[in-house]
Amino acid sequence: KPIPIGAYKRILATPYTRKIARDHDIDIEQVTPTDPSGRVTEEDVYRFIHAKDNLTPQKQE
Amino acid sequence: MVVGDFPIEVDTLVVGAGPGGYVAAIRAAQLGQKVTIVEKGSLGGVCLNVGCIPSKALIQAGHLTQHAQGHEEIGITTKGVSVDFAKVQEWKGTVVNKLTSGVEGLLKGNKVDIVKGEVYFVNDHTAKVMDEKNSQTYTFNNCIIATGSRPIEIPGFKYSDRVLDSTGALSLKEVPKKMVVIGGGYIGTELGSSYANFGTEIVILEGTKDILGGFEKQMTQLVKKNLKGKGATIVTEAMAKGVEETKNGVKVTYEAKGKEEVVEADYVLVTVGRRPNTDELGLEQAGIELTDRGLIKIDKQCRTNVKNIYAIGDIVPGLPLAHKASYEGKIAAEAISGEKSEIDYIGIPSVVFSNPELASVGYTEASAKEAGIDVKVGRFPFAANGRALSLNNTDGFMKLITRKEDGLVIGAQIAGANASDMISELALAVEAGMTAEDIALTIHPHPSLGEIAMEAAEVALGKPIHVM
Amino acid sequence: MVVGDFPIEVDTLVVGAGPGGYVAAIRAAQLGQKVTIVEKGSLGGVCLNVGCIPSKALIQAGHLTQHAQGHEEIGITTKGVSVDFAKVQEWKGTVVNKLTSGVEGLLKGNKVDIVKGEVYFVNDHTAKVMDEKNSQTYTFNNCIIATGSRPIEIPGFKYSDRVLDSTGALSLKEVPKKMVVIGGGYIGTELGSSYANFGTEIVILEGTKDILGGFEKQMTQLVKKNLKGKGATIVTEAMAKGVEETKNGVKVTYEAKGKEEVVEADYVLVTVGRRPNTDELGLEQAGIELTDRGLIKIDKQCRTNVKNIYAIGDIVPGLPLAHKASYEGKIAAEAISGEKSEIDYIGIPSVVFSNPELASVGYTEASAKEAGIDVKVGRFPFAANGRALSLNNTDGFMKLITRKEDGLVIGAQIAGANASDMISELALAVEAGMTAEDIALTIHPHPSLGEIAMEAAEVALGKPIHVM
Ligand SMILES: Cc1cc2nc3c(=O)[nH]c(=O)nc-3n(C[C@H](O)[C@H](O)[C@H](O)COP(=O)(O)OP(=O)(O)OC[C@H]3O[C@@H](n4cnc5c(N)ncnc54)[C@H](O)[C@@H]3O)c2cc1C
Ligand SMILES: Cc1cc2nc3c(=O)[nH]c(=O)nc-3n(C[C@H](O)[C@H](O)[C@H](O)COP(=O)(O)OP(=O)(O)OC[C@H]3O[C@@H](n4cnc5c(N)ncnc54)[C@H](O)[C@@H]3O)c2cc1C
Repeated sequence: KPIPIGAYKRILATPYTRKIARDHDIDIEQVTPTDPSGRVTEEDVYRFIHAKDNLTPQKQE
Repeated sequence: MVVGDFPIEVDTLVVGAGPGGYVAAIRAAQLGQKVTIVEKGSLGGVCLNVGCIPSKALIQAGHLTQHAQGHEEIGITTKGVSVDFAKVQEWKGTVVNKLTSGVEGLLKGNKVDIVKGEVYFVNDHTAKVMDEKNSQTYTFNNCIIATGSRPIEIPGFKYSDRVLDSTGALSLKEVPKKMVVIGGGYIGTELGSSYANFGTEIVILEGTKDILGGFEKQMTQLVKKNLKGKGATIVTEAMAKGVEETKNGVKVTYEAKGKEEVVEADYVLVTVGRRPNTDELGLEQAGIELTDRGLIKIDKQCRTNVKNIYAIGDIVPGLPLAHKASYEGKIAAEAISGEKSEIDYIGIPSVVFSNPELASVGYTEASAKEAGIDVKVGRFPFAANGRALSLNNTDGFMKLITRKEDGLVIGAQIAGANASDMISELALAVEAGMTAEDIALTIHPHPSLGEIAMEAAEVALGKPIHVM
Repeated sequence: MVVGDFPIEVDTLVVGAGPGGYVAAIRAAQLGQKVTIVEKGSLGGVCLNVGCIPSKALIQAGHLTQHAQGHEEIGITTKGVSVDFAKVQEWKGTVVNKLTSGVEGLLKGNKVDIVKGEVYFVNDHTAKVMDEKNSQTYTFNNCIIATGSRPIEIPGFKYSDRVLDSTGALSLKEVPKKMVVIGGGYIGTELGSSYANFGTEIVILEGTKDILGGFEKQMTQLVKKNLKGKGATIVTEAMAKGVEETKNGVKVTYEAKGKEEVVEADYVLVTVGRRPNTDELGLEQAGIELTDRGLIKIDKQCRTNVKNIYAIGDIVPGLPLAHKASYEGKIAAEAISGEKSEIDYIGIPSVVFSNPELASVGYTEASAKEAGIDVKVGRFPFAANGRALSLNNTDGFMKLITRKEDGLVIGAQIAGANASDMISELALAVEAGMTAEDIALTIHPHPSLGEIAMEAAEVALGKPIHVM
C-alpha cells in the first residue's frame, strides 16, 4: 500500500537540510525561511544555529 | 555439542544478513563499530536469494522470451523459439551468486565478522548462536535485529512439490503448462506474469476486489489486460478452499460468487502474505515488545523498547520492502554511533515488475483526499510521448499528485515501460519538497520517458504542451 | 501568382514548426497571444520527421532485431530471424505520423493558425509567405524564428542515392550489407549502431581522436567495444577525401596515418554536422544580427537585437538539441507575454542512444576542473547493481560530479542501460541545487537502476555500501 509515513504539515526542506538541523539538535520547524516560497535552506539553518549560539552567551552576561 | 561455553564479547551484533542486516553491518563498520553479523541461512537474505533478485532475473528472462518471438507488427519475425529452462535457472543462479558473493566481499572488506548460525536471545546483552553442532554464547553492547519474514501457509495448502511458496515457484525445473496463483499481490502477480511470458497458462485467484491492492484501478487494469492477452484468467473475490494433489498436478478448489469451482493445473503457487520472523528468537527473554501483529515496536531511530537493541526491515511496521530495510539499516547503524539520523521517509517508492511496470511514491490521489489534502493532479499518457512511441510501448500513464495551494509534489504513480527507472526522479522530488514548477522547468532530454514527468507537471500547472 | 497582396495582420508569428516553433506557438497561445505558425515543410520539423523520432524508432527496431536472435547465454534461442525492412519503415512512419498529426491537433486545439509556406522577411514587422503558387504578406507584432538546421555537405561528397545524409539513411528501403559512416558524432554513431544491430557491417571514419567528442573516453570506449563486437570498424583521425559511385555502391577514399585508403560499401552516410537555416530568410532585411558562424545572437529571453523578434533552437548558440529548442520556445513565448522567464540552462542533458546509452548533464570531471571547481566524483558500476545484473545488462557506470566544499551536485554522466531514463533524476538534482546527501538520503526502490545514483552519491560522500 503506497501510503507514506509522515504528514504534509511539515516544512519544506531537502533531506540534507533536515539532516543538518538534526545534527545540530535543531527543530527545523522553528527555522524561519528567508525564501518567499517557504523553503528552509541550509543557509537558513546555519543562520539559526549562529543566532542561537550568539544568544546563549549574551544571556549569561 | 558444546554448551556452557565461554562467551565471545562483541561490540555490535547484527542478526540476519538480508538487505536490512548486511547494509546495517557495513554502515556500522564504516562508522568504526566492531561488527559481527550472524546469518542462519544465506548471506543476502530473502531478497538476494529467493526474493527481489531471482524474481527479477526470471521476469527479465520472460521478457527476453517474449522478445525472441519477434515483433510481427513491426516486421521482425522468428521461427522456433526454444527456452532451455534449466539454463535460465542456471543463469538466474549466477546472478544471485554474483550478488551474494559480492555481499560477502563487502562485509569482509569492511572488516565485519561473519558467523554462521541461528541467534536466540538469552537476555538484553546476551545471545546464543547455534548451528547443527555447536552453541556459542555472545555478549554484545548493541544489537540490530534483521531477521526478515517468511511466507504464510494457509489452511488446506500445505507446501509441497506441487503446492509452492514463492521460493518453490522461483526454482521450478520446467515451465509449467498451467499454474494457479493464490493471491494477486505483487509477488503473485510478478511471478504469474513471468511464467505467462514463458507460456504458462495462469489462473490468479484473488480474495479481494482487485489484484495489486493499493494500486489504482487504472493501473491494475493495464496489468490485467496484459495478463489476459497472454491467456491468463483472473478471478477476484475468490476464496481458495483446498488442494488435492494428483499424479502430475493439483486440483484447486475455490469459491467465487457463491459457487464452488475446481481448477486443475500443474502447480499451485500460494502468495498470500508474509509473517515476520519474530517468534523463534527468544525476544521475550531480551524483553523486547511486539505489536499485535508480531512486529517489533521501534522509535524514529529504529530502537526497540530495549535501548541497546534495534530492529529493522520486514520485522518492523511499514512496507515489507528491501529498500526500506536497507534504509532502516543505515539509520540504526548511525544511531548506534551517536549520529542523529532518524527515519524520515515521506515517500518510500514501491514498484511492481509486472507488464507494464507499476511504480508509486508518496500520496495517491485517493490517499491525499483521505488525508484531507487538496490536490491538483497532472496526468499524462505514455501514448503522447515520443520515446514511448518509438519504443513501441505506449501502454501507460503517469499521475503527478501536487498540493493545490503551492504545487508541492506529494506523490506520483506510474504505469508503463521503465516505471521502475522513472520513479526515482519523483521520489527525489517528493523527498526534497520540489514543486510541479521545479519539474516543469527542468530540461528533460528529448525523446525520453522523463519528459512524461515534465508534461505531467505542466498538466498540473494547467499549461501542458503535448496534451489538450 | 498573386504578389502585392493585402497584408494579413497577425499578433505573434512563429516561423518553423519544429520542436522549437510548435512548442513556442502552443505556449504563446496558452498565454493569450493570437498565434500564426508558418511551416514550409512538415509539422514537427527535423526532430519529428527526419531526426530524433524516426532515428529512435529505427534504433528500437534494431534492438528488437537483436533480441529476436535470442540470448543463448541464458538459454533462449531462436531460429530464422527475418526482418521485413519495408515493414519496419512502415512502422517508423506510423510513429512519426502519430506524433506529427498529434502536433497538428495540439496547434489547432490551442487555436494556433497553421499556414503552409516559406517565410522571407521584408522588414522587422513584415514577412512574405510563399508557396508554389502564391506569395502573401504578413505583418506581425512579434515574431519567433525557429527555422532549424540542415546537414552540411562536404566537398567531394555530393548527396545522392548512395551518398546519404541522415534523412537518406533513415529512409533506406533495405538493410545495407555494408555502410561507411563519415563523422562519428552522435547522429552518425546512433544510425551506425542501429544498422549494425540489423546486421550491416559499419565502417566509421572519424576526423578527430575519438567518436562522440564531448563524452569521456571511458564512455565512448564502451560504445566502441559494442560496435566492434558487431563487426564494425572505427577509424579515427581519418580524413574523408572523396567518393566514387559504382554500379551498386560506393568507393570511399580517405587518409589515415598518412596513408590513403579505399573502402567499398553499399552506401556512405555523411554526418559531419549541421548548418543553421539563417541564410535564406531575409534576416538582413529585418536587421537581425548573426554570429560569425551564422547563428542568431540572442539575449537571456531569446530576443534578437531587434526587440520584437525572437530566435530559438538550432539557429541560436548552444547545443543543437530538440529539448533545448522546446525549452527556448517556452521562454520566448513567455517573454512576449511579459513574463520574466529567462534561459537558465546549467543542466541541459544530452543523450546518445548508442549501445549502451550515454547521457550527461551539467559538468563533467574535466569541464569542472577546467572551470576551476574542486570536485569529488562518485563513480559506481552497473555491474554492482542488482537490477542491471538481473537485466543481464551490466556494461556501464555512473559518475556523479559534486562540488568538494559542499557536495553540491554539479553534473552526472551515465553510460549503461536506460541511461536516457536515469539522467532525469540527475538533471533535476543539478537544476534544483541538490547535494549528494539529498540523493543518498532519498530512498530508491530495490532493485532498480536508480539505486546507482544513490550509490554514486554515497561514493562521493565516502561511505558506499555496495563498492569498496
Ligand atoms: C519473491 C519475492 C520477491 C520480492 N521482490 C521484492 C522487490 O522487488 N523489491 C523489494 O523491495 N522487496 C521485494 N521482496 C521483499 C524483500 O525480499 C524483503 O522486504 C527483504 O528481503 C527484507 O529484508 P530483511 O533484511 O528485513 O529480511 P530478509 O531478507 O528476510 O533477511 C533476513 C535474514 O535473517 C536470517 N535469520 C532469520 N532468523 C535468524 C536467526 N534467528 N538467526 C540468524 N539469522 C536469522 C534469515 O535467514 C535471512 O537471511 C520480495 C520478496 C519475495 C519473497
Ligand atoms: C538524425 C537526427 C537525429 C536527432 N536526434 C536527436 C535526439 O535524439 N535528441 C535531440 O535532442 N535532438 C536530436 N536531433 C536534433 C534535433 O532534431 C534538432 O535539434 C531540433 O529539430 C531543432 O529544432 P528546431 O525547432 O530548432 O528546428 P527544426 O526541427 O529543424 O525545425 C525547423 C523547421 O522550420 C522550417 N523552416 C525552415 N525555414 C523556414 C522558412 N523560411 N519558412 C518556414 N518554415 C521554415 C523547417 O521546414 C523545419 O520544419 C537529431 C537530428 C537529426 C538530424
